[in-house]
Amino acid sequence: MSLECYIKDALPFGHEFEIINLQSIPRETSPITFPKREAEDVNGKTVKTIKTQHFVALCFEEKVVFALEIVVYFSLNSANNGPVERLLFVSKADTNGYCDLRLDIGQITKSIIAYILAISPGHYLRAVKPLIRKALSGAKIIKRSTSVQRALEILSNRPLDSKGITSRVKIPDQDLYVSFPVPTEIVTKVSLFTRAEPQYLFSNSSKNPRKHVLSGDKLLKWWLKIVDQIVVEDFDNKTKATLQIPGEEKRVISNYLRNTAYQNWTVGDIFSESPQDIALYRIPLFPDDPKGRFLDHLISDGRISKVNVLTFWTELQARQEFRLGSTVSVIGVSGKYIGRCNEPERTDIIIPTSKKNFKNLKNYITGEEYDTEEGAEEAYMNIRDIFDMHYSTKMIKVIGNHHKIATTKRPEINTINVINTLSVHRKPKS
Amino acid sequence: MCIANSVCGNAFRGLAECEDEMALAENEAELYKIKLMAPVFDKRDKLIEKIPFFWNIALTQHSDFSNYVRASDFKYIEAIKKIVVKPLALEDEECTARDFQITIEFNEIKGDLKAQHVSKVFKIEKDVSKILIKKNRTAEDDELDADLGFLTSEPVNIDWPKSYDNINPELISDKSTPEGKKNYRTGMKTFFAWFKWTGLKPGKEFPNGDALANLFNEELYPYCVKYYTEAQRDVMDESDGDSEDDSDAPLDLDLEEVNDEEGSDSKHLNKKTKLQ
Amino acid sequence: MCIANSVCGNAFRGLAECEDEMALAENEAELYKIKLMAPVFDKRDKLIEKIPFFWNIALTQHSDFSNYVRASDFKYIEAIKKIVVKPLALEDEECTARDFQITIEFNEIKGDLKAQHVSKVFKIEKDVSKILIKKNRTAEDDELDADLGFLTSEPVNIDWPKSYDNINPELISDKSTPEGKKNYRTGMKTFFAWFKWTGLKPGKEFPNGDALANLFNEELYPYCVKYYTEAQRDVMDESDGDSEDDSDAPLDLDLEEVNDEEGSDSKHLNKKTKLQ
Repeated sequence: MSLECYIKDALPFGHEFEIINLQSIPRETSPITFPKREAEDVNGKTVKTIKTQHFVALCFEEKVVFALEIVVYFSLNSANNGPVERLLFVSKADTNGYCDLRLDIGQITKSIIAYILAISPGHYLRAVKPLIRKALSGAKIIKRSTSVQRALEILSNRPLDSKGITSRVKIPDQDLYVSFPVPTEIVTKVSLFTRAEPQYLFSNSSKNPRKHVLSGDKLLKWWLKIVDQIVVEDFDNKTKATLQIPGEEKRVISNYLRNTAYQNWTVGDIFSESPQDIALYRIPLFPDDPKGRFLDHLISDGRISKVNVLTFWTELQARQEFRLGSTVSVIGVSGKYIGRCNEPERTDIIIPTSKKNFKNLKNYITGEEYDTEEGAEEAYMNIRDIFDMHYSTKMIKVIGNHHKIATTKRPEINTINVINTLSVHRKPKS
Repeated sequence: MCIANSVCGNAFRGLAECEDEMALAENEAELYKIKLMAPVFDKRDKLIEKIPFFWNIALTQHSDFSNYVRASDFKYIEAIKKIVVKPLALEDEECTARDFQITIEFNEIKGDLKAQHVSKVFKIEKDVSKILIKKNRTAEDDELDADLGFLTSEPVNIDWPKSYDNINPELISDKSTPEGKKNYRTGMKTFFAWFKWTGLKPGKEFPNGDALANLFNEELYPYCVKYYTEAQRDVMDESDGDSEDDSDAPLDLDLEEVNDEEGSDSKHLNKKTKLQ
Repeated sequence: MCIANSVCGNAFRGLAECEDEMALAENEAELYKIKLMAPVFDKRDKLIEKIPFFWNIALTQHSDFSNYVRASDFKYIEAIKKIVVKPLALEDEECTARDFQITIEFNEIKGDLKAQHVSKVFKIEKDVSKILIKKNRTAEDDELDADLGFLTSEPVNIDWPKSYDNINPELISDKSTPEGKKNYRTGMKTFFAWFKWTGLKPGKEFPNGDALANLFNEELYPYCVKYYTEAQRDVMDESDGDSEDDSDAPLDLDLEEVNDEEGSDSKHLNKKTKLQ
């Protein structure tokens, strides 16, 4: 089932949307939790971690209006045929307020998470870029370590095509990628952090008066509802679902869980079995994760190998970045996924040929400035043109099928875009 | 070692002199390098002309270039036949090592773009009173620009492609309607609008025109062959060391250290990066 | 424009020649600059000696320096009286512009550190067979190092401070006990261990010794006066654009773009690699 099928039931009936569905090449990366020494073999490489980034953006009336970023990790333990874990880390989700139609962002978000949960593990494990690629044989191959002079020498013996590209050497996939057998038993985890922020993905979009920024408390409840639905729909009833609010009393946290549809919500996290576990070996670290700075601090304190999970959350809360904001929470799901399983069509997801290209494409959206509508329009036009020119493809069109949302246009808000300065154009931040 | 204050005072004054002398020496060394490189660049320019789509391939490969222009511009980037960056100091002794001229030659695209070549001169200016739009500028911006200098340029004419007629700022007559405004602003962000950039009207002209000019001068032109060969690699998904982001860096802890060391003040963790 | 392959082939071969010529020209320009700067640096060295705690203040100010040494080393950084970096090419025509010597002079700390001055030579090597410990190195590392060269150095003697007796690698006799191992490893990470760094035993000597040497050569020595004055600013909380550390950026839970997206042109070098 394509993303279109998942998302259309979350979009207002009869309206046309376009979606941008990007994925990075799955690649082996370092473990997200610090490997415990005993659990290691001599090389310390027992656990294989495979990381894949997803980036989905929704466009309406030639504007980018919503985007969601999810990172999928597979942790394969080759030592003792140990457990295989699949972790969906929902890293960023954001709107910019430039959609003239009322959207049910919660349902849209849920449908995208459900779509990614349904992608078959084989899709991620079939061709993985290894951490260290074995040396490629053949002196005539141009690769990163080939000097410019040598590359030119090799190029001088190759024909060029009509766009000036030389005929590349065909390197068999098995020389570039490794594949892992699709495991039969998988523990599926979903993890996300909630904290109210003026903007996550659309820089300066908080300056748009029509953007609705939730308080920390409301944001937590909003996410909790989404995750609650996902657990009910796609996980078996022995699944662990947890909520942690660093530094908050258990009683207060429990209050948030009173109205959930799923019965087994508990206060805590999905990473540790006991609050006495050493945090270092349990709590994963994600891209741009401020917990890294906290671990840094524990290292210079010389306490890194002693701090347990309970102390970790308590002290983390005391850190400035957690204290200043409103409610910050950690939501987790861990259990057996029983939902649908799909092999995505090649036309459904765009997988750029390198991590760099993935980032460049994404940057057309996240690198824009969204203080005015222009940013949302520019992002749309640029992606449309790049898709056309460099990927020979188009965004996927979706017609909404959700009847419940009122589809009335929002009242016009009196002239919001009278600013006549040109916004900074995707200038890379230095 | 100075104990009396006056001794130190003299030392500081001496250091200020040294800084000036170093700046002069740097400029002289730059000029020397410019002269040394010039014949090699000339030779290279001629060879590059023989390689089809060289500039399109090199510019597309650079990870930053696309941040400065619109995606639709790549159609016209493809038509670029030649790019030459020349330091002005090569012909004019009065110029500093930081002034330069960029010449870009376009092939014809039938029915859309005229064959043309356009030269644009960029010079360092220190007189901040020349900046016409002061909005959004702080006194500190002025101080820094007056001290370090800022890039400026004369506007030059370029024939826009036909397909851009609706966003070509010179053809838009209704700059007051929302549609007209929007088109005007879109046009101002294309590569073609850059040729009119002056550096004196921040917010009212092509955005970050100085950074794009510097990109040509410091990276795209000198290292174009490197970018070109990178784009022709057989292995497409290799990361490029430095240009890689840190998010895949290993948890940079010394295993043994973590396990062995008790309460030390060891700081051997990669500080730059967060762990993973 | 070449259509027949042979025309292009010749153009590519010509470009390879240009790359070689550019490398030679760059080296020559570097040598010229080195000679031009030498008298200014000599003059500056003499002035700096007159300013008390100059090096302690400058080194402490640099945002990266402290990542390379242990916090306890700063007691001895304070005792540094003089630092001089000299390009070897000034005295030896055979050397490239990339080879240099660092001389550090320490004041005495009564009962702890001897007054001494130590010189350490750093040279670019391209023969990867000299690297004695190949563990954790890939064939690609070898190819890149053989092409671009890597920094090496002869070990030199330095008298360690008395307070470091328990971690001084040369005084530790029981390298097999956990306690002994730990002390040994701690000692290997102090600034004093850097003087024995060779670049040929990765994982078995002072970590990132090359990066620290380059830091002295490319930043700490040439721009020391800048760091010194920065440290003396009256307004203490101003940020420094580039040199700003990411960790001072607003902190979010994964919310902000931090630098994930624009790693490409970031000048932040990921200095520390894996410690072993």
